[in-house]
Amino acid sequence: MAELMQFVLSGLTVGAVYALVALGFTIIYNASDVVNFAQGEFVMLGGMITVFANMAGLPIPLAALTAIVVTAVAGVALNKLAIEPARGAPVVSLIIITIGASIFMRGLAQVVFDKQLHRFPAFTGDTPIMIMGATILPQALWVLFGALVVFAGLWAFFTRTLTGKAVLATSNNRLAAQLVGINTNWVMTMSFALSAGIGALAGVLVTPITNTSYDVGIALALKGFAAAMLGGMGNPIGALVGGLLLGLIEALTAGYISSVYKDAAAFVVILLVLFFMPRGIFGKSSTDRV
Amino acid sequence: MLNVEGLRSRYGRIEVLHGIDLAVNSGEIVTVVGANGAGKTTLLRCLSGVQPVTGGSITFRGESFTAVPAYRRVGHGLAQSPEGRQIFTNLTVEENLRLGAFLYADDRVEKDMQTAFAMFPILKEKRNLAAGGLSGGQQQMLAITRALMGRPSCLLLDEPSMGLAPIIVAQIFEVVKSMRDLDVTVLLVEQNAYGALKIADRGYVLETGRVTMQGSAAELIADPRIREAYLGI
Amino acid sequence: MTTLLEVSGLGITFGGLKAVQDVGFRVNPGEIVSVIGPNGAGKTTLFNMISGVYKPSTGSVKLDGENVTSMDPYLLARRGLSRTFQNLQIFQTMTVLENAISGFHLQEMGPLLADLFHLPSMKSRAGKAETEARALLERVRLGNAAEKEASSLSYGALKRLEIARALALKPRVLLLDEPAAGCNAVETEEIDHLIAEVAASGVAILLVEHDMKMVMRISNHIVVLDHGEKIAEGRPEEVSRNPKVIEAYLGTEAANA
Amino acid sequence: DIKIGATMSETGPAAFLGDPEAKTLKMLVEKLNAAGGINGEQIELVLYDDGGDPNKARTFATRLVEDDEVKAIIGGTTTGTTMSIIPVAEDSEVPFISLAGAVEIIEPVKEWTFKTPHTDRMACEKIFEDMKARGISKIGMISGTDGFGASMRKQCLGVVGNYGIEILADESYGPTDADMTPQLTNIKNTAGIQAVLNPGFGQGPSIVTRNFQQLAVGLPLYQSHGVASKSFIDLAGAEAAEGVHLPGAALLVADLLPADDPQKPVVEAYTAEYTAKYNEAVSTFGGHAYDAFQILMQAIERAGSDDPSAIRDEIEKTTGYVGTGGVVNMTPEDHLGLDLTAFRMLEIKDGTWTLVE
Amino acid sequence: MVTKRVTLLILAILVIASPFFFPSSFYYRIGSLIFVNGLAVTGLVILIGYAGQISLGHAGFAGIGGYSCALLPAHLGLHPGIAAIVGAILSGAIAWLVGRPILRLKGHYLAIATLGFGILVSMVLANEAWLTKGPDGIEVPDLGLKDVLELVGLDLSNSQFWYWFSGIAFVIGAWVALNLYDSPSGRALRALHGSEIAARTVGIDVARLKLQAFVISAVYASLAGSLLALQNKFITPDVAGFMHSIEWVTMAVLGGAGSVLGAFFGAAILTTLPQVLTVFQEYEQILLGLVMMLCMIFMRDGLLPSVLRLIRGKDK
Ligand SMILES: Nc1ncnc2c1ncn2[C@@H]1O[C@H](COP(=O)(O)OP(=O)(O)OP(=O)(O)O)[C@@H](O)[C@H]1O
Ligand SMILES: Nc1ncnc2c1ncn2[C@@H]1O[C@H](COP(=O)(O)OP(=O)(O)OP(=O)(O)O)[C@@H](O)[C@H]1O
Ligand SMILES: CC(C)C[C@H](N)C(=O)O
Ligand SMILES: [Mg+2]
Ligand SMILES: [Mg+2]
Repeated sequence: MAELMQFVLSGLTVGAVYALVALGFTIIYNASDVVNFAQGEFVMLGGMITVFANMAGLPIPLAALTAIVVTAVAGVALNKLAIEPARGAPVVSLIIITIGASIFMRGLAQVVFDKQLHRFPAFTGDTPIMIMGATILPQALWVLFGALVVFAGLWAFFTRTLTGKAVLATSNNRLAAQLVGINTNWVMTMSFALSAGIGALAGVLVTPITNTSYDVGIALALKGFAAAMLGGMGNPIGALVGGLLLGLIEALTAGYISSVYKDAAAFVVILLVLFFMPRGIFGKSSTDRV
Repeated sequence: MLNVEGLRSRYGRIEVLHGIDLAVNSGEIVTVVGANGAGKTTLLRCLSGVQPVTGGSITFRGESFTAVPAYRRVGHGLAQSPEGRQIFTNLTVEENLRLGAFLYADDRVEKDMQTAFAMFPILKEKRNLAAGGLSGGQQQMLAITRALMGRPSCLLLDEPSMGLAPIIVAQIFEVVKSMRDLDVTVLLVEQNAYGALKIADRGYVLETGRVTMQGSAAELIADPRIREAYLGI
Repeated sequence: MTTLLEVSGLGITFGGLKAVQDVGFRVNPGEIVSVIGPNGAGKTTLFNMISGVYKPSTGSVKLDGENVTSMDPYLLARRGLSRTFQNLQIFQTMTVLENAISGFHLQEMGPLLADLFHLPSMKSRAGKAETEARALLERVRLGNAAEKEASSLSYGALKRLEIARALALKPRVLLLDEPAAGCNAVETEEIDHLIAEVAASGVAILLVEHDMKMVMRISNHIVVLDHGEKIAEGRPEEVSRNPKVIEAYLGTEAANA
Repeated sequence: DIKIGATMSETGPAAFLGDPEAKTLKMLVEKLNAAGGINGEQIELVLYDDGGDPNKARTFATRLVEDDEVKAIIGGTTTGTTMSIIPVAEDSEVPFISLAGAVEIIEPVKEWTFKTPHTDRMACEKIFEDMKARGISKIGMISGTDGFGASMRKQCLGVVGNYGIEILADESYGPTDADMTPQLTNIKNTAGIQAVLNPGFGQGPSIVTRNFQQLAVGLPLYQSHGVASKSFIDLAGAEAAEGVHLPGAALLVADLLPADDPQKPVVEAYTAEYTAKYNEAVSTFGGHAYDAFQILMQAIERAGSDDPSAIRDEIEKTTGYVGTGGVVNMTPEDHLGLDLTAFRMLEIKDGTWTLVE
Repeated sequence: MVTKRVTLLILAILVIASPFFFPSSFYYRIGSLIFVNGLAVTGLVILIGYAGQISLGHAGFAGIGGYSCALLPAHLGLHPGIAAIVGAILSGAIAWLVGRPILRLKGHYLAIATLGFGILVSMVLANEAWLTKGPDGIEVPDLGLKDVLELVGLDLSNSQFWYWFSGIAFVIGAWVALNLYDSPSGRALRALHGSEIAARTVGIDVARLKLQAFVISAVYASLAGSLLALQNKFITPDVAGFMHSIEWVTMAVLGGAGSVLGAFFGAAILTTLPQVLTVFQEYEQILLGLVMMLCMIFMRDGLLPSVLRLIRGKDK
């Protein structure tokens, strides 16, 4: 029992990390259908800027805030300098741009910062919290909490606000969006800022658990992407559930079956789910008719 | 109200509008008639700003519109119901209408929505369903009402009767006619040229990107060339 | 004469909405049967079921006596059923000619290896398809546009291109969903002639169209749907006088026109 | 000028190995040239970053040999990149000194290939020796699935029997994993385990160490030489790292070495120089590059020419070279030349390394 | 669209004439890598450009092809050349098996599924050390063809041999892909790209055709993996890695996903660029990312179509 509990707690810890990254994907995806491969770099920037701002003397909360703001600005820059000029390009071309951007940011981080692994202390210490004979680190709760808050915010944004609808409208039919008076460029800019900011927040929250370095982005983006697809891309609840589920599958596989193939198990589950639900667990089927 | 001078536009290297002159006065209903590929849609796209203009000018209520981005034109009172409907298929009917009034956040939005529902009760029935699931004609109704939600002072309609049942077509023409009383100017592109001319004040004939004829609706309806080429009478 | 297309008891529901209910009729070779009805009556849905795009929850579709209910569209195409779409489905990035040639797919298709290595057998098949496709484009007045990319055509031209592509299959049964939408009176008449010509060659035609003049002119038989149900059927003059039809669909004004 | 080439993983998953290696080489070349070079000639270093990709490493090796026409190659940060450089070096007959761990690199002996780091088998042996001395005979193992972890796991499984030690649990984790508590829970719950060994490098070991503390496993924890840099203690946190044992080179404990230790002056000098120049702590990885460069330079000096085959012969004759990794005595049968004494057993106490007596 | 004949002519000239401009024999290595990548990318052009189906897992097939050349000779004593062919057949068969369920997915969902497949392959290659010797890789025997050529008097260096060998393989691959483009199957693939539903109604067996495209492109990737393994004489699970798949897709899109000539240019740029950028040392990655972005911004449909449009003056 304690054993199972430990696996579950581990799964939630890791799953919350994935969920946070996956949530970051949602906004840009919803605005443009683009899976932003640079999302992982936003997470990296969040962690790395905090580390280095902290080294430069800023206290952690201030450093974290700096990181989030700077990363959001980087997101805006990415949109203004690379995505917007390529307007009208096919979605794959835009995705390649984000891949280029991710290489670029990684390269920049490696020059501006360094190539070492870094970490800063957990927000509220490392004393494990006991739950039914199993333990979880306080920082994991921070991550979980962060994921829930971001989820709630996004959910409200997309279902409750006109701006959220405008974002959805922009990706659904850009031409029509303009015709009803939506400034689609502004929508894109805002989406990139938000996505990047959420990415950076994720970086700040997870670094005490995962460590950070200039190249953590790829792996995080990959897992976040997988989680988002499992849940159903573009849907905040999908990102949350997908992330947690992915973490749980990995942890349970590592615990009960084989630690070597825990990532494999995760992908097998994704393939199985997609086989029966081709648009992920919460994905809505699109309703274009002939 | 709307003044177009020497308007040119192209797709790639091919110019499809070769200098259009056109004027719509306040409160008028003006229709544009032309064969497939004449450039009617392109003209409307230029007016609403989603199609780049390569020459000439567009003036709306005395202001030069030529360089105003599409999304700003709505705020100035220019709304379009585009060809191919262009509804937000993944959003619900109600969300489509709400977005039609994207620029507004007052009580009138709800009122306008009720007006739209009154016009096409089927939309009310389907208000919470994804618009992509609507039938072709229902989507057309949505496209028209969504444009109306933008509180236009000038409405651009691209083949509003397409795919609609005769009974609804008649209704659409009634709606267009009623715009006159609401002081909304209408620029109407219609394949049902006869119906359009019957309710319009004036008309233009577009042939391969040029205005070849213009005049009052009554004149045009009576013109034998038009009767033969477009009305099939 | 044997019935080519026989539809009986067809029905489907979308999330509680009975979009089509218990609809049945027959189409014989050379006959033009029109399906009319208000917007949302279920006409396109009916087409989608007949052509295998949707799987009906009740009823059956028979093609030349064979039960083809819920059969995949490509198999139906092989059995001689072809259609156009209300929402245009054009191969946008291909040229107009290539769009037309794809209609000859079944005729030009051979073993994959022949395609990969351009064996002579493939060349002769493809060459023949191209010749026929060009002739077909002439027939719908798109001969001049053959080498253009399809996305550059106007709406009306695309409609004609779809008809050409559907004709390329040399179908026995042809389903046309609002072929004249977006065409003016004169252009509509051309399409009229085309349809009549095709029917005269022995093809069974099922037509959805809101242009009543056209429907009345060319239909042999009309089926009227409302709210997914068949509310009337018969010869054009019968139907156009049917008060139920006038009320639900035509409106008084149009009925007089 | 004498051209020497290097291809290292300055970026990619092994960047924190390749980075100090490259920095070390650059520093040494600069210094040597400033001091007048070797045999009266300047050294020109051609350095490429293969990003840890074996295919790229192979391309760069080819470029070094065929385009840049270097006289010797240093590099191959990882075993994978090294193995794909070997055929190039052997075919074109250019001496090659690898900086990677696996014993396969020099076993069987390849004519033109040498290496400076201790092999992972030696690390295993050193660890098991220590365990045996502490009376530990049943252990659990958790290794990374990356090249280093997998290779070391294999070597450890191979030699563990020689020490009468039994591995009761054999777990693993991926290179980017963020939580290893399930695996450690399984180890913890395996009856009879007296210690845990974690072969791995990168971020994994620091997380294992933290999770180890989180779960209060309460057994001795052994890390490998893969974590032998100061940053490991920072990442794991001093508290969690307390008491961790690992085999490491003298370099990490320069100041603790007895005054008469032959390595002391060497490691102290390198440490001082490197920290002064780059303002970061030394790691044994940079040390491997240091040793490779020194061995190569001494060979060139002895050969008195830059003829690759003469250089090769002289490298093979390296004896009594005192480096950061130990005292190197190469022979035609041994292209590494280190023995177990080169490793020191270290323990982390109060956030720093201490020597285990 | 550049015609088939012109494309083949350009490619043949490039293969034959380039060596005259090589400053050193190292450039043969780069050339051969371009051809190897070009081959895999040509396969992806069929899948992505013609059929409109994405794959982020094609490196998995390269892994299968590459490891076949290492494992089959070692365990079954097959000649490495035969092993490459067996590997290609194996890849085709696996593609056929996984393609059937996977290809029902669309867009990003297809992307993640193929990505998952690629990762599974690279994981098996890395973790089943008893068979593959694990993450550090395994040696691949010599193809032996070079020695045969030596016997008949053709004495080529290693790099030269592989340049010509992969060059020929690539041109053949390009020829087949171009044949496909302008054939009933190719048209059908492009049709289903445009509208799946319309493709079905004209009689195209969409599921089968997608599967064929997937299998064909898998065979291309597998052969590319084999060529790489054979010329490196060494292979690691990295060939099957996720980044490698992404790299190929990037090449395909960069060149212009619809065209074979584009595949070549995409491969050429992304293969040479890192070599050129080495002079910038630590700024290499920054520049690489920058160049990729700039290419896609200014040549949004890919290099080749954009250049052609420029030449013909048809800006859009
Ligand atoms: N996206 C495009 N690219 C290239 N050419 C185009 C494009 N759209 C339209 N055209 C061409 O521009 C001309 C005018 O087209 P437009 O759509 O404005 O005609 P229209 O009068 O609206 O016709 P319809 O009655 O068929 O809708 C046509 O010759 C058409 O082929
Ligand atoms: N995929 C679907 N999801 C939800 N509802 C659907 C779907 N397809 C059809 N419907 C509903 O079924 C009804 C019939 O639609 P259909 O498109 O068949 O009408 P139609 O007779 O072709 O109308 P029109 O003349 O406007 O084209 C409509 O109310 C429509 O909203
Ligand atoms: C610790 C180091 C010696 C590891 C070595 N570079 C390898 O990856 O094989
Ligand atoms: Mg039009
Ligand atoms: Mg319909």
